[in-house]
Amino acid sequence: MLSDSNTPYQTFTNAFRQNLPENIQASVLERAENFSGNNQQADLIVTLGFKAADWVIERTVTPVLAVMIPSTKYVELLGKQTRTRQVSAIYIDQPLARQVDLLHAALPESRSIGMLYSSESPVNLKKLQNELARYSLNLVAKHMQNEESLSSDLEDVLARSDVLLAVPDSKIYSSNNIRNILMSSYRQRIPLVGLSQAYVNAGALCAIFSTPEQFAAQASVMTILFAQTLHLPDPQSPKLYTIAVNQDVARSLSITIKSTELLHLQVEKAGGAP
Amino acid sequence: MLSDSNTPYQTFTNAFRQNLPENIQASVLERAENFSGNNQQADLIVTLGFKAADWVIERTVTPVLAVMIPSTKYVELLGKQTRTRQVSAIYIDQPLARQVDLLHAALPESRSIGMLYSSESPVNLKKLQNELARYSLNLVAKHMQNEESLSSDLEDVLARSDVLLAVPDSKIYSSNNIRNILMSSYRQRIPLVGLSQAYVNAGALCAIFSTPEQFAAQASVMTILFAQTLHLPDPQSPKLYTIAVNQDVARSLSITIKSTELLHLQVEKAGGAP
Amino acid sequence: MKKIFGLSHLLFMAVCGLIAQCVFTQCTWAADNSSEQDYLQEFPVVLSASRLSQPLSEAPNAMTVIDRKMIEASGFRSIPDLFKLVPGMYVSYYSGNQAVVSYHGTLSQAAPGMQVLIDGRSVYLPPFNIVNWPLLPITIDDIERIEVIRGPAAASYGENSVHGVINIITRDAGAINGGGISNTRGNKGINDASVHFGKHGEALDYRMTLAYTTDNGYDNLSTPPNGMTLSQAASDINNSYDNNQSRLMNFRASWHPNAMDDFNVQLGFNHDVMGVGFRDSSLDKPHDMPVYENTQQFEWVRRADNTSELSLRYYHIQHDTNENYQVTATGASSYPVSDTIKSERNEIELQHILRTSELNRLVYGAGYRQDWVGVSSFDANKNNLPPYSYASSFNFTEYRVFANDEWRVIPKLIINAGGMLENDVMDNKTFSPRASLNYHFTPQQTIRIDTSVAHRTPSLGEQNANQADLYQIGYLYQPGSNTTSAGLTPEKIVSREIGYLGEFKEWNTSLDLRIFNDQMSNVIYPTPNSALFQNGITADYKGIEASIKHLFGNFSDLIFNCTEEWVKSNDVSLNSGQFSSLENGLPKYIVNLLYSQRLPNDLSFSAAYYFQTSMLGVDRGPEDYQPTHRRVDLRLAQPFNGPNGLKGEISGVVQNLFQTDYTEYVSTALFNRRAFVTLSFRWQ
Amino acid sequence: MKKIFGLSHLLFMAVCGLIAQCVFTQCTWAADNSSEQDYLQEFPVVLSASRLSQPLSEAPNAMTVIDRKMIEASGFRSIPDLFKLVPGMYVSYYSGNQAVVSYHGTLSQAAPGMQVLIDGRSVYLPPFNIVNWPLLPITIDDIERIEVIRGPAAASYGENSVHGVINIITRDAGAINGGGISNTRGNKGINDASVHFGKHGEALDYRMTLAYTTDNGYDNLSTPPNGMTLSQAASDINNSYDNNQSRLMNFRASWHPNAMDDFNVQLGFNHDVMGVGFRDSSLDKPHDMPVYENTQQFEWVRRADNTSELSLRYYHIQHDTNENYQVTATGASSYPVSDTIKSERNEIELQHILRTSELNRLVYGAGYRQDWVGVSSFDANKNNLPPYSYASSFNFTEYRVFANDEWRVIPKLIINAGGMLENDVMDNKTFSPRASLNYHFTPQQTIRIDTSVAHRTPSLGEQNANQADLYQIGYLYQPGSNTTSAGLTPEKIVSREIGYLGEFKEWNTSLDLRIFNDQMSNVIYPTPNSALFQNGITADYKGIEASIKHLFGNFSDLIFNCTEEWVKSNDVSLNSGQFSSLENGLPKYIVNLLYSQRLPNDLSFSAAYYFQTSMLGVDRGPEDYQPTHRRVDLRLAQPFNGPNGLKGEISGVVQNLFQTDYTEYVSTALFNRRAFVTLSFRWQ
Repeated sequence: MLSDSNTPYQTFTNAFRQNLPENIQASVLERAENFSGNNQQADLIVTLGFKAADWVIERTVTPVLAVMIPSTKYVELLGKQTRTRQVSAIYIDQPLARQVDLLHAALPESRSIGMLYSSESPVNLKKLQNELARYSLNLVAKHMQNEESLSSDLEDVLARSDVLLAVPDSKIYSSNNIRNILMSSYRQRIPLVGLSQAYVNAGALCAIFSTPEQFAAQASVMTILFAQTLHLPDPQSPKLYTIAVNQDVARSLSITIKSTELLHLQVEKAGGAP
Repeated sequence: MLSDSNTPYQTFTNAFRQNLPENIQASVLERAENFSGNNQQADLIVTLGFKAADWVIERTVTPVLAVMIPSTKYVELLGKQTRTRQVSAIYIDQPLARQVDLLHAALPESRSIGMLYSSESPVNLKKLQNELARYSLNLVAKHMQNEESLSSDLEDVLARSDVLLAVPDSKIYSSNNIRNILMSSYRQRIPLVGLSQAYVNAGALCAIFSTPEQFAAQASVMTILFAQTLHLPDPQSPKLYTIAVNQDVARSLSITIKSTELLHLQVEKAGGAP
Repeated sequence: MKKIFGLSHLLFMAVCGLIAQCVFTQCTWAADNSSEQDYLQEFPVVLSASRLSQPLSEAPNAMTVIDRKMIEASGFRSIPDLFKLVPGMYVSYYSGNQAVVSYHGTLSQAAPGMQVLIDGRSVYLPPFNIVNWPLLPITIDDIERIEVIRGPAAASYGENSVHGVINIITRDAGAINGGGISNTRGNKGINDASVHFGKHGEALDYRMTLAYTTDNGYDNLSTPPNGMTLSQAASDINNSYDNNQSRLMNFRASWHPNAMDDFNVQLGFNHDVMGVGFRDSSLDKPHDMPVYENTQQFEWVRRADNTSELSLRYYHIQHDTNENYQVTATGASSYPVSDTIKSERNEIELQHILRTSELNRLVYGAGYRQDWVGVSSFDANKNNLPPYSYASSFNFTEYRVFANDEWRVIPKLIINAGGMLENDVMDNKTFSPRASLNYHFTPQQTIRIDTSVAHRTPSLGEQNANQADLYQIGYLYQPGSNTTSAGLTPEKIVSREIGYLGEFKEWNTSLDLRIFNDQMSNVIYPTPNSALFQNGITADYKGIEASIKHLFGNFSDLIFNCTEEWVKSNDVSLNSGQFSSLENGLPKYIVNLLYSQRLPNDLSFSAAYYFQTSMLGVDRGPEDYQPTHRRVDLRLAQPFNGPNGLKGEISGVVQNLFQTDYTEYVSTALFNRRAFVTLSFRWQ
Repeated sequence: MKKIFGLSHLLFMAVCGLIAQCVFTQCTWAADNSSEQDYLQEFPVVLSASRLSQPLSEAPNAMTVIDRKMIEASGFRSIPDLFKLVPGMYVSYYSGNQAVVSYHGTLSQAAPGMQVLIDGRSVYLPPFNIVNWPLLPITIDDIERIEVIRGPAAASYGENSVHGVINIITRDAGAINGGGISNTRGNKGINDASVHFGKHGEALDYRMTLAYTTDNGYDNLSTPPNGMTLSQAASDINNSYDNNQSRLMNFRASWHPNAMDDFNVQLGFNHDVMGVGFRDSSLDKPHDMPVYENTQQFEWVRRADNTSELSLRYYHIQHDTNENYQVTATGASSYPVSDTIKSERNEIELQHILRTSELNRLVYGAGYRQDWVGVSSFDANKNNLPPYSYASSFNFTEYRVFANDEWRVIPKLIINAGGMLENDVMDNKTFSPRASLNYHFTPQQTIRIDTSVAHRTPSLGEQNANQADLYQIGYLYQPGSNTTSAGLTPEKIVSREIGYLGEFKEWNTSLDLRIFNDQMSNVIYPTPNSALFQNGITADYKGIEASIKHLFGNFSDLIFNCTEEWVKSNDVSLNSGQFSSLENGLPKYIVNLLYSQRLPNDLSFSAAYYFQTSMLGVDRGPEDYQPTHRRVDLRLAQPFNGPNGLKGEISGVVQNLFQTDYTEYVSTALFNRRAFVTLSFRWQ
């Protein structure tokens, strides 16, 4: 039971500590607000999430490894530092190409990829279109003006698409809206491709994402590397990832979906990772 | 419940069929004995396990993909064919290097790797020694003369090793012997590194292996490739693999083991795969 | 071990202030709007087991789904008509406001063999165990989807699902965000208006419909029916008055305060005024019969991850019918009578859907129901009129437990096994089991074999009524309190079927084929020349049904259903020719076809064709013979953008385009061509 | 969709004849010896929850594990001595064959506060609720491991674990494949011989031990003890006769017909001849007291995957003691008496270990126990001697339910909560709860906080005995049937502790530190100048214990334990100076140290040092004062290869190397230097 109520942060922290060799002494500061640059003797600061990274980067010259931050926010983060120091990151988002590889592997007969986005969505339509073009897929993107127009915008997208691709925008994909989005798309028999296990549990057909344990593994590798060389590697996308499928939804939509293992192999082979 | 009593063969068959596109027509012959080369119109025969491969290879000129056969048996298989045709395989065994990578990743402080083998064990000691040398590990290998000497041979190995590495030899690692092997090694506080989930469930510390679903994914990729090109790729080791850890055993032996994700990443990075 | 690392101290830091708060409490992540939350947020389980429709190839029964697209394409105004789109369904009308919806032809105009559920609420009601279609407090536009089970399914849907189950699922509380208004005008007095609006909020969704529908019912015969002279017709055939006017309201709200719990409320009200009586009758002259129905339903659903779904449902339905008419005492002059029927139902049901493993799903539950019926007649002086009323009110209780297990033995083999144990209103204990096997011999080809048993409890009318009166539902039911059919036991059906479902993707076609054999026994029938009912008829139904769906490109599709059915029964020997026969009461062939096409500029066109071979209702005489009939309906709809961002649509429907004026269940119900136009607007 | 593949037909084939057979049945794969089976075979769960020892840092109690390596290094011949290796344990001897093993110093020579289990079988037996160590049907070499819980643990180990639990785990049935023979010779009459052999087969493992041990017990005093003149000593101090000779056998078999089930049988038998009586007594002259113990234990364990382990255990223990001695009636001459005590125990226990999630483990169960005691005395004419016997035999039953939940809240925080509900032999209902919290603030550093409650039921002796006789266990217990201490209630302990466990890998050192406060209340004591017992003593124990393990390279290691403890009690005011006091009965410091070294040529050397400050047993007079004592033991062992592939070992042990001739619990038990040599061979 607890594993469900465990927060991803805790899971990360636990896995990360489990992974570190004993001679690396690690302190955990649970509230970034408690951090002030002066009293810390750390050789490396690992931050989890954007807020912690954002807080720390302005207050210290210690090297920082920012884990689980959106790739689109990394440059913003770099811009905030007043003095230069080593900074690196592990992005929370899967590379676009990898997401498109999954789309194609999971739903090879889909032609039109629907997407609803808002002005806050961290999505590069041009880049997405290029990735989709690899498989001759076309993008049906709709800009959601405001929350009130969600239903009509969604219906518009669904009417023209074979599949709906979620974007990391909790203005659209909030736990309040997810009910309506999933019910509407299900009504139209259009599957949703989500961004996490939570999406799949809620009713998305499938998702590609990295678990906190996977982020922790990558962060530990980078930390150990830093401990040996005192150099941080370049910011990276998640190296390990998980594919989840909701078989109940697949069956109900009469979609024959491949095993997660084959999807994994196909995504791996497509090599969408940068 | 059933998933447990499901045989690996069934699991493979189901996953394999799920993975094939609709335009590949697949028949399943559940008993290889029912196969005779004449009455089959197949373009490709996929066999599961050594017996099926062995039976078929002598009776047909259709290309054969032999899945889940030990790599040491592949040459034997090729030697049996009377007429040449395309043959390829997916080996059931993990590459030695990958196993050694796991050993090192999971138990970095181990120096002496114990191994009990019999004259039937498909193990190349020289090659294993070379792989172990990459991490300056030394091999404590003991040849078990007969089943009666198992206990004393095992005690001898355990006395000189930090970890016991299982070999795929059901003469030694039978369900009758596993009780004594695990109890003895546990008594000496020496962890066993196994070859499958079953080992880990029984009490091995960890194992690296491929699941039937993972074999099925790889077999489907090869089949689809064959359908497109009519050429079979070269025989391959498993591409996807799973690492399992028995946390209860780790705790009881006071071994701090890394997360399976980090082990995966480290094994991947070590690149032990051929 | 040597210290080989240069790192002496590592500081690890999590996002501000979250971990500490959340170690022991569950917490949502949405509160923090830092951007990784877009990936880490938790969601409720939306498409849970009860919300996901089972694909036909995995259902343990033959099933037809009528979705919104079909509903719209059909052009139908009234709910019973929709079942014309189901293979093998007989849909007819006793009068414009009294539909007969049955499977396996007719048993009586009450069509007692179908269980009808609206969102799990049974509207198959005492005292006569019929569904009073015009009284349902929903409009055709409130329906999201209808699942019709062809065959008994007591294990899943409870009692009285002898011939089949109609499972009406109304639109979700969150389905509408905004509003709409619609008006339909046509000939035959057709005038429908409706307003609907709804809103989905953070934790509360609701929607509401207010509607008014009216029509003048069926046309009246002007020429004598089959084999009658004009003079015979003049004395025997009454021209019925069957206007209908209904004012209904429904409200549905869903409150989901957290990710796990859903509280649903449904309220419904219908004030229906049915036209009853006959134009050429001196006693039962055309008059209005007002009926009030109100219903309340409360439901709590708890979805814990994807493995468990617990629901508790309570509902209450109340019917009040009042009728004033003239009656003639033997040899005396007529005097006015005021009849009242009140009936109420309370039911509570608990159901648990549990995924016990990746491969096994168990549904089990229990239900308790209480029905109350009170009927009374008064004369003008408010004196009770005992011969026409029950002696007192009746209170029945029943309860049941049920379970069904779906076991996916291997991915291509699904076994369902289950049953319902029922203690019915008459204290009969019946067990209705079901077992089925679905085998996907390829992912697109499925064979289904299933067998099931179901029971139907005798209705109050059958137990305590004078059958001579019972069949006159032209006016208010008049069960006689002085007659009791003792010793009635439940009817039983044993059903066996083999189904085939194929998807032929290359041809964009799917095929649903079914051969069945349903053996009914212990069927209740009116004892000839007596006021009583008794068990005794056995009937052996065999048939074949096919349903084909075909897509022509992206813009048009076709649904084609056809049925051939036979019955063998001992009924003729038992009823002494007093009535028609089961064999005559069954149309041998039923064919229907629905074609839809999307034309340029979003114009949509659809055409439907309904065909049914000749028959005669079991409880009807030769004057009500229904010859083979054919009917073609057309619909054309054009959406447009209205003022102020309104979305408009105008549509026109012609029913029975070729004016094949056919008669329905009784020959006084004549259906000729009618047409209507609908203008609707919706906003957000 | 276009057909883009060139493949028209694929034939897929599985290994011969396996799939078809196994669709609906479980089948093993071992039958097929094709080589991929090496990877696919199924195994039973071997290292299941009950077989895995809990790491100290996760245990809910302070725990010391004595493993085989320590047992061997200690050089001890008898089991009670082993507890000298546990921090805070007081191990002493009333005579060579009557050990006192207690924690928190002494309460009486019966040391009633410890629960002692052998493979789950309680050997803490009525009528006096003591453990008769020489009677246990096992040798020190049969022991695989001993887990000593320091503190109450009723939630896990059942009743009477007031001060702690000694959990002896004997070697598994499959631990020996082959045989061995061993002989030990030394001074003080030491002569031990044993044979053991075993075999592990496909489905059946067994092992057996036959042993004979004998020694002449402790030395006798030749000089007057503490503060006594020689003449006082001559009249008050008796020199005891404490030879011991035991012939024992044990057999253990495990039958595991399939991967899930284990059936275990243990049989034990001991014919022990204890020397009792005193050399300088004219009445109770030295004589032999024969005791027969036999025990049978049956156990069924079902391990279903890694999540569930169900065990059902039944055992039976029987004791028969016979003694003939002289007794003097008041003012008369002595006459011979024959005393008999028979006692029997039957117990059945069901336990289920269930991993409810990856993070939570629940252990729960229930037990039922029946004890029977019969005591009788006869004179030479076989007449009953009522004053010295119970009036009749006693039959007691008790039952209990218990549960403990281990919840890994997060990987570094483990919470244990549990309790036992017991209905004891006196029909007292007690609840003994426990809660603990283990926090790994790093993987190597753990803080444990725990609190628990336990109860001790008054023994039959305390209820129905004359305390004046009771304490003379120099010869057979003589409870008086004419005295009953009414209204006794269970003793209670409330224990609180804070523990710290640290692993300092850089220094190859681990530290186990503990501060505790155990509050005993309701403690039973002999009413001064009366034959009765009563509740009333309270005692507050506080202490600190440290246990350090250090490795010097790969070849030598050191274990160092030390304890300091205080007690405050009202006992002195209650016992009116009739006895010593709890404070005097507690050695303030106990230190012990075990150093082992592996020398070249597999020669192994070990040295032990035991230190204990002065004390005086609670129920002893000043003549039994134990001064601070120190003892050093040495062991040297050399394995060699014998003829015919035999593996041999010769070892020598010197106990009390420096001849610090100290006295034990009573001053007549004098321990001086002794030495013995063991030669053993084993084969396979």
